[in-house]
Amino acid sequence: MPVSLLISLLFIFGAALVAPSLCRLFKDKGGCLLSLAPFAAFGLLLSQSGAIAAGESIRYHIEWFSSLGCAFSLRLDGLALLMGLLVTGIGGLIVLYASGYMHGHPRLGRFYLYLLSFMGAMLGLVLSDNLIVLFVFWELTSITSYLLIGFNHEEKISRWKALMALLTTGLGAMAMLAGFLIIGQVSGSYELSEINGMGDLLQGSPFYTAMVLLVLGGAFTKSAQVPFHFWLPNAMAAPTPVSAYLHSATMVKAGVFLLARLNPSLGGMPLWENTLAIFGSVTLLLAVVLGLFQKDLKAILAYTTLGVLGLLTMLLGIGTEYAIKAMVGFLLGHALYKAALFMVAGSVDHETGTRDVTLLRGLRRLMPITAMAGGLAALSMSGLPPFFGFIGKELIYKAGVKLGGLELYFLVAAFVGNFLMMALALKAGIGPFFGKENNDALPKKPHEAPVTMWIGPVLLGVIGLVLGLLPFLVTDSIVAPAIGSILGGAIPEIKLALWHGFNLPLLLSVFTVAGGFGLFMLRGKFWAVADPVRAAIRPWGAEAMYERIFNGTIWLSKAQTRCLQTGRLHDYVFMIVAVTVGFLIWAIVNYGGLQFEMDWAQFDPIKVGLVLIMIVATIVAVTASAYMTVLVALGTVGFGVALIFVYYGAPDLAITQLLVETLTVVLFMFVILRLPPLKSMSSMATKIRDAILASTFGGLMTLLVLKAVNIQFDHAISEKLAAMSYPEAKGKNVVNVILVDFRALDTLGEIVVVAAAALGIAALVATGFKKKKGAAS
Amino acid sequence: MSEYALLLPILIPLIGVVLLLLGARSLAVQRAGGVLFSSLTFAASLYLLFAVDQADYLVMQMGAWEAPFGISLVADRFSAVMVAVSSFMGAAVGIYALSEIDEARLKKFFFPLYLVLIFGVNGAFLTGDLFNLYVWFEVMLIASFVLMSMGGEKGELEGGLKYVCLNLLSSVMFLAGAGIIYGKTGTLNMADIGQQLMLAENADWALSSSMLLLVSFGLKAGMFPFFFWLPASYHTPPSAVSAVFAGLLTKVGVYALFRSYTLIFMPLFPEVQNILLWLAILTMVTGVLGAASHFDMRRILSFHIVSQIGYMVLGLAFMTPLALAAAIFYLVHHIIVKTNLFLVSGVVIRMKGSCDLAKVGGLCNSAPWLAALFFIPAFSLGGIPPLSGFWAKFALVKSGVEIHAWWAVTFALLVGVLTLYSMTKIWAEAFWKKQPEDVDTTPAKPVGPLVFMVAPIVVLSISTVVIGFFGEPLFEFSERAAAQLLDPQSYISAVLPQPAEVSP
Amino acid sequence: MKYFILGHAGRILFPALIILSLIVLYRGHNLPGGGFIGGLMAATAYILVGLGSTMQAAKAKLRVDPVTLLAVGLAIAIISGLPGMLGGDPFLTGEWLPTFYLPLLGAVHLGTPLIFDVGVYLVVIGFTLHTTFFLSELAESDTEEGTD
Amino acid sequence: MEPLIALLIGVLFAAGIYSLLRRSIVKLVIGVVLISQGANLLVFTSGGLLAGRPALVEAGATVLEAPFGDPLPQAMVLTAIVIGFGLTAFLLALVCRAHEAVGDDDINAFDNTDT
Repeated sequence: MPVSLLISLLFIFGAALVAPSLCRLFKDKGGCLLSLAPFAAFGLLLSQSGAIAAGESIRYHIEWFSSLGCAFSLRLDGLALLMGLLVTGIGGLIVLYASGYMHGHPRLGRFYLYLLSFMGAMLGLVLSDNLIVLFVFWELTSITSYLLIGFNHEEKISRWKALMALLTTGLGAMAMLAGFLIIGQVSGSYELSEINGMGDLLQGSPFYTAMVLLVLGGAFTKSAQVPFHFWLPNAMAAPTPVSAYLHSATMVKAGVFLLARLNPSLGGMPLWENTLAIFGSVTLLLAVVLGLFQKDLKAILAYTTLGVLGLLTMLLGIGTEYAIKAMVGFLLGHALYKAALFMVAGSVDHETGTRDVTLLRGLRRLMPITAMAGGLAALSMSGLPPFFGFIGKELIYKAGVKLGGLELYFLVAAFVGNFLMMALALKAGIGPFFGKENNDALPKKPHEAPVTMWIGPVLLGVIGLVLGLLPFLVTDSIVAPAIGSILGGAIPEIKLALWHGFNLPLLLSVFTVAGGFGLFMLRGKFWAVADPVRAAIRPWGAEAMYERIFNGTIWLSKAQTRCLQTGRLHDYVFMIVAVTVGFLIWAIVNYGGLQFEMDWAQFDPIKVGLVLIMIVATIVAVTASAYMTVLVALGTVGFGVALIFVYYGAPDLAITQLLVETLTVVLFMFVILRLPPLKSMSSMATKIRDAILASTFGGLMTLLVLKAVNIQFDHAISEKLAAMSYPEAKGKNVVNVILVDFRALDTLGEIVVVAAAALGIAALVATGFKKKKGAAS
Repeated sequence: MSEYALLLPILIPLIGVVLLLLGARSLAVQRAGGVLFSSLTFAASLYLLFAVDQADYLVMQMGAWEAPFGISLVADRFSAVMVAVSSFMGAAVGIYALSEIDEARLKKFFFPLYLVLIFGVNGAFLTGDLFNLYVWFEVMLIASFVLMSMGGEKGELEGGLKYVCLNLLSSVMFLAGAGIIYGKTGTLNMADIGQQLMLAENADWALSSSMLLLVSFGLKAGMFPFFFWLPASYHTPPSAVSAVFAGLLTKVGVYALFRSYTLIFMPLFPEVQNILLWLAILTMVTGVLGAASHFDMRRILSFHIVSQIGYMVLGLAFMTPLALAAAIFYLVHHIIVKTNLFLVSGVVIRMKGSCDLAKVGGLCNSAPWLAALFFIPAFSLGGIPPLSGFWAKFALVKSGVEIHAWWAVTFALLVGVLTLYSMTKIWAEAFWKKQPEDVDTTPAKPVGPLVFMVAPIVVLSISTVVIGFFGEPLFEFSERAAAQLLDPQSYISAVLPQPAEVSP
Repeated sequence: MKYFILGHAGRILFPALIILSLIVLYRGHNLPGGGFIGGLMAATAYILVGLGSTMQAAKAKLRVDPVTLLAVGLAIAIISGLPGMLGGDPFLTGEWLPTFYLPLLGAVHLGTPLIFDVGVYLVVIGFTLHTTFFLSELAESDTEEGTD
Repeated sequence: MEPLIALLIGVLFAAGIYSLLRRSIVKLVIGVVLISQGANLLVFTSGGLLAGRPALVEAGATVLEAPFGDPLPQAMVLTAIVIGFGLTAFLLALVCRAHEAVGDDDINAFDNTDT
């Protein structure tokens, strides 16, 4: 039923919207109620699994921004089903968990609003069949996770870390968007189900490299691959339920999911495979090594998440059928145990008040159920039989041993990664519960967490165990279809089992377990040097790089703004006029030509004299320092203009000009005593610079006028107006007829301008000019 | 008769001006009239929008003088949608002003001047005559000058002085450019100028004068490197005034640029394409960096106007059907969102006495509804889907990718991230952070009930969301409008019915 | 002394200027003149009175608030544009009464463009005087202390 | 005659811009006045300068006989003069008021709203 995809989304977004009021009504119980929504969605998706296992896919499609090529299309296939079940299933448990963890929090309703919105976005992301819809949900996960990471927003550090996650993933998303657009342009469609069939077209395109790199920009930032890994451990600022959710099933998997999604269309080329494999393996190794030096429970888990993301990316890059099998198996296993471990860590934190693993030990007696859940999850993560994690790891080694030559590096990386990860798993999941009790050193007296907080981890831990024992429960219905989607073909026959006989992968597993356990026992050694090591590498780390870029941008913005927005009007005028001069010169030199004719015969001595007087007066007006001189000079210019109007047949203009000039002088006189004395404030050099610019501009205007009057000018319209003036408009003064009839709208606008100016002047004067005291002049 | 639809968005505010001036004494009349006439204008503008969408072009030859002898009012879809959106803002901010504009300003004829502003803006969108456009610009400018400085506060006056001087410079360049163009073509009708340049064998001689208009319009639009007046002044007057300025004034400049290069100077476009492209890019970048450097809500928002103008001009510079449609969509989105953000800043000031981010905080807890109302426009501006801003940016970037304008696309996307940064800065500081203890900001005594300020914000926020979710009709409309812009010949034949009468 | 002269000159010139402005307004359609010029002249008449004595006197002489003049002027300009619309013509279409003859004036064309010009006339007076009255306050608050 | 008027226009523009580039705020008013004069003259000139004949239909005639001064730019200039007058008056009041509010006549002191 295609519409069930939409319904499952609506369940979750609907729950998000009602969350604040529900929590106000039912207080903490609200969370339990709200968890029904994701569970319902989970059920709805699960009910479709039969069809998916049969090799079908379910597509829901409605038109949206169709002129932009964006339809709201959702599709449930194997991969979407797997991810969708994780998102909703784990999501439901997280909602439940949060109702205990956030018990009594004043902003609980808002928390659920964000969390469920995030969940909805994530579900939409995995279900979308259109690149643009996928991007929409992708950005929604970014912004909702921003709200979640910064949930404790009174802390400056929370805000900073939330911003870091947002900017990093946001930057990647922009690259990804560009990549999507290129894909869309090359393929002519944004529908994933269509694009996936066009692998050859895309890979043959000259833009292939660009689109791969851009899409990887998005995927790598989201899935925290080196060098964008730094935001992920920082995202721990979020409340623990959020971390558990973001890091297990959702946010960080989005990038890997995207890569898997596009694998059929973009994959298979060396660029794709090598980039993924190399970046993935580096991320894996870096993450597990850094993880060894962490003391914070959540930080340890965060680094293992990073490692897993690297591993998944690497497997995708290797790209063989085995590798993809391994990847899917590992993805499923990881989601289960990582969510459980985070919730356990949250419970421990919640009950003891600390997450410092050097303090936490021996809690198993006080928190037995949590301890059991932690143990189950940690063992699954360690890849010990009979847990599902073991199957995942076996698959990886199996995939690895098929490699040869230089590619063996990836097997080594996987091996190293795995045994370090096991050490970390034990450190986080087992360490706090075993050993000697240390309760006095803890900030709070611990006791068992409430049922809402242990049900989730226990359930997930048990599922990890059950699936390990009975893998056929998911093999055909969920895992195989997912693999099929990633490989872009039919659903493969696969068989997951704990026991594959004595072979190289088993040997590697044994070494892994031995190495991991050994390292776990030595954990104290790493703690001893943890702080100095972290401090030492920090300046070279990616986070420091981020800070440098961030601060650099701010610095640049300040410097730029200081340079441009100086606050000095003359700088602005200078800039504007200079650019105008540049444009004009460009236009004239390139296109206008400098030639024009001049008729020297027409010069009439009286007019020449008039113009010369006006030029002198103009210069006096700008240079004089006494108001009276300036006013006389301005008046001379004004009256001179009026005379020019008279000479050239414009009596209306001349009279208007005379009256306006007179009134201007009168108005000037009213305020003249309020004005400061005219004085020169600029240096001579500035004046010369300004004079040069101003004269250049003036010269260009002269040139433009000369060019304009030079062009053979067609007076057709004026002549027609003159001809119509009396017969049709009943007026003999053509200028006036134009003003009140032909172009009366101009005049209407103009009287509105003067009316508004009058109101404005009155308003300004009325805003409390001080009455001047003391004798004036 | 539907031609009268053209007239109403101009006539109604003007009648309002007259009546409010006559009813000067009563503040109640001023308030009621301001809201009534701005709302009526909005209704009329909707009528215009529908009429134009039916008829493709509406033309009214003022005074019944056939073009190009009189002044033509012309509306194509682009004009009509601009009128509709700006009148929408006019009505929304009119209501908002009820509770923000104090008595002193009302007595100084705030509302008549406000209506003059709407009158000027609508006139500028609807005129088909170059000199008449100049007049509309002046109407709009004088109204905005007065609205900006009428409070007489120091900041208003300082900013206002720069605003006035630089805009007068722009007006003079406009006048000079228009004069020279008249000198060369003998006509002022935009369609006629366009036709003459198209028919001319070589229209390059018009380039120099078109540069004057480019600078003039660029200055009004707030483009790099002419935008200085904007960040210097927009944050100084009351928020209602800033909001309506932010929404409308620069957009008139953008509109004029669009008109210039799709109609008046169409044949010159290839020569200026690169200039426009790089000016647009620089506008985006300098604007967004300016915003990043500031720490006051309204200053940040002011610089963002500049930055966003760059996107719109970018659409013009691309000059493909999709790019123009995207730019028109962008304009609509941006007008709504930017107005709304300034309105929100006004509520912040009302609550906290300041919108300096160093002095305010804790709004997320003390006024979560306001947080939600800020969140929508802010993250729409930041391009977060599925809000309106995302589609605007997406369409624009898509059009850039289609013509392989890689630099422009790169900068457009990077600027998007920085825009998001600025919005999160406001969000984190004003809403998330705790209210700083040691600042003394006492909110001024409120003028009217809060509901008049919040209601417009709610309406505008809903519009943003609706455009985001159901924006396809608007986008299709933008595409139709863009198609008209790319077909100046049909504009010309709509305005000049008998081209034979006009000598080439 | 100079105030005396200006005061008397203003008082004497005032009616003449007002009448002149009206003539200029009326004949502007056919000869140089019109609403702007007429309006500026009429305003000058009041300003002369104001300069001769005080602006208060000029205000008193004007009787109406300049803002009302602005409003009425704008209203007249708008209204003059409406009659054409009744006949289905666009805004601001000129409509003319049949020509008739009056003693002194001769052939009289009366039409909406003239009425429009009256609107312009009033607005220009309103603008000039409103501006002058307000700006002159700045000067007067100075000179009162200086001269008294 | 046009070259000379064109020169005058150039000088007016140059002087206006130069004034706008000064720091004393009063110079801004002077600059705006001059530059407006320049622009008006430019528009006037762009119609072509034809000496002598105003665009008035002679008594008894019904149609204007060429040559006459192009009336269209004249009407534009008239509009521009009046608009310019209004804006100049407003600017004058603004400068006055701003001078008093800021207490300085150096435009460099008017930078509080920018930085």
